[in-house]
Amino acid sequence: MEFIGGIDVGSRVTKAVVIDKKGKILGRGTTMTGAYLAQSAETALNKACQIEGIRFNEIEYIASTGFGRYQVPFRHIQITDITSNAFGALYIFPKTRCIIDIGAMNARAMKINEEGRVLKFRMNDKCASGAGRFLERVALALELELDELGSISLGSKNPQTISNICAVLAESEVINLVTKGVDVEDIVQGAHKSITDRIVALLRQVGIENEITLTGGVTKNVGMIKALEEKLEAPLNVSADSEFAGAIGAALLGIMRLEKKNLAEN
Amino acid sequence: MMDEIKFKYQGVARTYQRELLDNWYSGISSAKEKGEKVAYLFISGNIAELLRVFNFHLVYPEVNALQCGVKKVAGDFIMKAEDVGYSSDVCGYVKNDVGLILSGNKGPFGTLSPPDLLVCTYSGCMTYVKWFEALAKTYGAELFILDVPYLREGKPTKGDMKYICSQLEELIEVCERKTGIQYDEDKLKEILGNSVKAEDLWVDILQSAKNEPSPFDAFFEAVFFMAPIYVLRGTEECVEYYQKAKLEIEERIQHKTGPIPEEKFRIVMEGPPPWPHFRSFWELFKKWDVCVVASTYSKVGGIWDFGFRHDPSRPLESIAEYATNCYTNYNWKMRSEMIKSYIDDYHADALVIHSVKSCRAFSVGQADARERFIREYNVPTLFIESDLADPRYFSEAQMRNRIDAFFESLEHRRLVEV
Amino acid sequence: MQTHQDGNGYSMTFDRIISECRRKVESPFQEINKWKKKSRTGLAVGTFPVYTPWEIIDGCGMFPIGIFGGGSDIEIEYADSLIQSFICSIARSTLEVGLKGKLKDVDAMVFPSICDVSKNLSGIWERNFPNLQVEFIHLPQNMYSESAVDYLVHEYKRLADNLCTMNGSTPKEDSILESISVYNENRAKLRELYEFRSKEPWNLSTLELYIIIRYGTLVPQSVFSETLDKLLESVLLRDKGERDSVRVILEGSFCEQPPLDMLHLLEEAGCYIVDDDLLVGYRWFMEDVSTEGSPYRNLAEAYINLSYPSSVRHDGNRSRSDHLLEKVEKNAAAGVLFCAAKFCEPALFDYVLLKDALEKNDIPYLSFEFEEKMGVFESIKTQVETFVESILFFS
Amino acid sequence: MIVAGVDVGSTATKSILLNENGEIIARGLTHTGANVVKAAERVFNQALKMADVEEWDIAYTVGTGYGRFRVPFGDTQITEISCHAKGAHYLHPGTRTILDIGGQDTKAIKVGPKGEVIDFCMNDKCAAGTGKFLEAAAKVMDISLDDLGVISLKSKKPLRITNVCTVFVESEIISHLAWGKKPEDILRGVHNSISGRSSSLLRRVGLEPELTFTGGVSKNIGMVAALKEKLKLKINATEDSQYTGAIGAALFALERASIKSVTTN
Ligand SMILES: Nc1ncnc2c1ncn2[C@@H]1O[C@H](COP(=O)(O)OP(=O)(O)O)[C@@H](O)[C@H]1O
Ligand SMILES: Nc1ncnc2c1ncn2[C@@H]1O[C@H](COP(=O)(O)OP(=O)(O)O)[C@@H](O)[C@H]1O
Ligand code: SF4
Ligand code: SF4
Ligand code: SF4
Repeated sequence: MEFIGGIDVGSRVTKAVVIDKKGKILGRGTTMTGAYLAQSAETALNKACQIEGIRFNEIEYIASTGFGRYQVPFRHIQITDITSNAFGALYIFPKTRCIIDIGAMNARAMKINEEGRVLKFRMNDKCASGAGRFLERVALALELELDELGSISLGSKNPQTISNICAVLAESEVINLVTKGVDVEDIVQGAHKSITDRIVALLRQVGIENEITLTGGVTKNVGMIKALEEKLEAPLNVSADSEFAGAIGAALLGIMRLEKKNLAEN
Repeated sequence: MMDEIKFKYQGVARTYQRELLDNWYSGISSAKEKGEKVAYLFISGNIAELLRVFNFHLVYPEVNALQCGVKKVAGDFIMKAEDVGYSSDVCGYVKNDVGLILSGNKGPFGTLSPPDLLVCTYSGCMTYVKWFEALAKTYGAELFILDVPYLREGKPTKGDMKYICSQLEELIEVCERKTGIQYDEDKLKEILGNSVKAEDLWVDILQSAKNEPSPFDAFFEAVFFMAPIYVLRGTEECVEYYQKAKLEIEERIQHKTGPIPEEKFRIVMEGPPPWPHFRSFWELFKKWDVCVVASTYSKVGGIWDFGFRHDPSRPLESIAEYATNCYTNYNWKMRSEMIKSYIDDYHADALVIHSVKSCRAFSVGQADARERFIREYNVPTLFIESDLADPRYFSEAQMRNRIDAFFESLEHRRLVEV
Repeated sequence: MQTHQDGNGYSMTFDRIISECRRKVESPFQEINKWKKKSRTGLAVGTFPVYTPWEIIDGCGMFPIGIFGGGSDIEIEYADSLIQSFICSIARSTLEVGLKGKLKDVDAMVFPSICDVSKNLSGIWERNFPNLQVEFIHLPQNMYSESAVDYLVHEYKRLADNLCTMNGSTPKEDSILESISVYNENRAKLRELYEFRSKEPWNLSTLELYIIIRYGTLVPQSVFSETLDKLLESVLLRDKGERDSVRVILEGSFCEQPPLDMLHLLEEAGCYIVDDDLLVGYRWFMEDVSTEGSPYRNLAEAYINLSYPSSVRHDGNRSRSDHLLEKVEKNAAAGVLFCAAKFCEPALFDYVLLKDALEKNDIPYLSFEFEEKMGVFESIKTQVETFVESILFFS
Repeated sequence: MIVAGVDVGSTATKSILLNENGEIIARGLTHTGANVVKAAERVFNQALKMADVEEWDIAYTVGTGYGRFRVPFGDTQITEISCHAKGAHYLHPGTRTILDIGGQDTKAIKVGPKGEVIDFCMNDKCAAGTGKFLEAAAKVMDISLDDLGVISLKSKKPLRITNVCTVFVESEIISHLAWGKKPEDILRGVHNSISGRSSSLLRRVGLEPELTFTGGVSKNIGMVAALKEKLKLKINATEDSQYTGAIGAALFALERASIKSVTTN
């Protein structure tokens, strides 16, 4: 049995999955993205392999995605995060037509058809203000852990708007608010709302359709999910695999390429 | 109690202005039902008089946009326009208008009737053309571009005048076709007669700011005072309005007072206001007892204080000349000379340039002008940036910091110089 | 000379010419003095895009040179203080070129009325370069008016007269007519290259084609004509092999020059650009301009009737989107890359109209923005790759 | 008589005490952190302790910096622009131009012979080109702020850093590291990028010697060197540069206090 690997080298976390040729997920692995992307990719894939005791050389085809996709020397193909996240999301939620992907630096909104083809997409490319890093910065300024951010924000009754668009400068605004005596949960929720506004704007530009799936690291943040759902007035698809959507999509697209290749060879 | 007797006309100009605009808007709202014709046009170099001959209701999308700004609904409209593909970097007025249309053309001023004719005077900006191209597509309405050459040589050339006049003649045919009303030159002359009266009065008001203290804020108040001369010019109400407004101003002069009674600094303002934050913006200046004694924004529609008047004896020609004679159709040499003359004639202490992202017609050249005024003319100049329509580009804290620092330094310099 | 890597001497010639042209394009303002001395009047006239009438300048015996920003090797140091950050970079960078003294050999500068930036830029130039003659021409926006041609004839004459005051000469209609015919010839050759590229995009890349056209804005037309002949001959012998790419139209970069690396990247990412609007200003007539009668009138009529549509010209909104759709069909393109200069309002406004037309016709498109000074293309690359994947993986 | 100046910056809060001769008798410095008021109190107390005086000994206090309105004990508030001008004039009387790079903003100020502000420019709403930008670089490379400048000076082949966004620059640095580029070359690139932005800000107000470099980033010798190279100009930067705003504020306090004492006597 041969396997296919999908690696998503994100700016913060590298995620990998191993699947079989039927598309069944056999293992998942993550690691913090270090300075040496190739190494991070290998580590993540190794972790994914370990789950079912697969050996690295049993992997027939490797597809990389994410910002470091070109820095994976052992890849067979690289695919952009947009294509692969969309495809991965469709695999997890077959009825999804819109996808929001929020990583540390980038946020993207996509619209796909039933095949998983990306029809339209928008991304923030000029400024990091609408992405996960914004939340990380807020957490830092408030001396909170990333994990608690979401649950804290849920406690807010009176969210405070954060007007600064800069992910970096928002930090001092947050500090300002603290001194004004604004409750921490209100600030945190304000920060979530601020990102939500930016992301929903991206989504509206591609056109909102049911169902909407959220992918990327922020899926681990309940506050973000809630804020998005409120703004969109619609439920969001989220699963434990959402974080791996990019890696899964890459692996599945890898199968497609592999089949094409084999077809061509035969 | 004393004040009430002393100030018989206090607030007249503002109240009457509101009343006039309300009436005007309700005319626009009901036009469609009544089967009356509606023309959309722009403020800069507008040819309202000619359209009035054909009894058009006149709609100025720029005025709608600024109303949305002041009423704080612009942000939502702008976002709606960005959803359908407008870039975050283009003129907010257009996006505001597109958002308004997408929301059923319902603004804080009521519902607007759709246009039968779009008249785009290309004396403002390139954006005008793009704006009405979009409206023409949305409404399927006829678009007439009245091309007005930029004053590249300081005044219109003979060729320019011929070109504009013959376009006006072509426009007359379009209007006749649209309305079934025959062009009537006598009627036009009569309308122009009204324009001249209002223009004379308006200039008197503008120039009253030469008094110290100035009875009138030529920016923060002027933006309201100027509305009738742009949207109702040629009507009798418009003349009446400026008569009343002038009484109010004269009364202030008589009592040696004005919007800033303890006037400490007199400034010239260049650039449009940040509409969504108009009040707080004014407060930042009031705090320092600053009065704006002349502004360029109050000349966006037309410039009369250097002598131009409509002329009933040469109707089309004077309309053509007027079309060229608005601030954004001036080249930068003319603009700087104009600002410089304001600084001198109105005894201003400083120049404040408010640069807005939305409007390249205004803002390209402002940074250069800043340098020119500081270095060549030695006029203290403050340069601040935000937007005229998009509330997202205004940061009060930053604005305050700059304005405070600037007037602090003016104060300090006065001390040092003594 | 003797070693032919691919056993194909002609193709080597082509590559060599291109690399020479590229050198010129990358440092565009070095030979102004040399070329202007060879002109009849010894004067050089800088031109800002888009529809500046080169034939008139050339016909007045002056050397017209395209000043479209600073190219890749100029760092912005001075212009920032004169132009705010939210204005397109060509304005800033063109000014920087001047402030850095690189245009000391230029005697006049002509700005056309393409947009608010260009309009007001002329005033900034007047102040900052008092020794330079600054001309502004207002091109008509009302193409339907009976008097538009007459007006433009006046405007062109005014330009010619004003330019000639620099050396006290008078414009000669004959020599302008001659220039028109030279430009006609070169434009015809460019059209041939465009047709070739549409047929065999793998044998002529957009980067190469762009370099060729841009080169033509930097040298005298006689020099350009020879270069074009050689290129036309040698390009036919190229044989580069077709790749698995998507045929697209590039739209929106009609004024500011995109970074050369970006043009390269677009094709690297899997696109064949089969038509574009790069430098439309230089090749702005769809047919030859008449060389009989009054040159001003011929040029004016051509501007009104024969210009390639672009966002800085009001033709009624229908024709611009129709023109794009025609381009897509004629070139059998699978999609459109809408690539505008950041902050370029004419292009960004048009995007909305064009995109609606594309959507109605089910033509995939992608939109992104560029700046002259951008150095990282990661995000553009990701977007273009995604676009290509969305077509390649799923077809 | 003793007066105080407190500069509540977005990143660091500074205080200065002056005696009636305008001599600095104490300094205080702290991280601004989450509580602006506390930070102001902290530096104020630091300075009191250093000078060995009590709060009631202070005749007048001027608050400046972005948090100036929150300094509870300040008698009055003055913008940091005026204060930097005054402070720089005090430290280097020949100053005509000031470059202030703080944690979150950068300003260029042109001053007259008496320390009066003639013109100023600031960056806007973006952390590009500020101390934060350097901090971000330091953080991803795991280098302390103090070493940043020193290391950058070793560079022989500076890289070109193209991202201006403080967040995106992190990934640019990571990818440079991944390609095996030398830390010093990356850092020098980062410094050059800031000096480029600063010099364009300086040109906006018109750069005239002497140039005084103030704000926390002026402690970074790499930054001083990068600026020198870019501007080809001597640059005033001293130990007290970070305190310039606080010094200016204290000088204003001294003026006000003298007026006050004249009117009350
Ligand atoms: N445990 C967590 N709890 C809450 N939010 C998280 C958590 N982990 C990551 N995030 C959020 O997700 C973002 C990173 O997402 P990720 O998709 O891993 O980024 P990338 O793909 O760019 O590496 C962070 O910026 C953060 O906002
Ligand atoms: N020893 C140092 N070496 C290099 N940079 C420093 C040092 N100390 C402080 N800084 C920089 O100075 C900045 C703070 O400057 P400061 O002018 O005090 O800030 P602000 O007034 O804006 O709060 C910090 O962001 C940091 O980058
Ligand atoms: S505003 Fe902040 S997040 Fe945006 S580009 Fe600037 S530094 Fe980056
Ligand atoms: S660009 Fe300026 S003048 Fe033109 S519509 Fe917009 S705000 Fe008005
Ligand atoms: S790039 Fe666009 S905005 Fe800039 S000068 Fe050219 S046409 Fe005008």
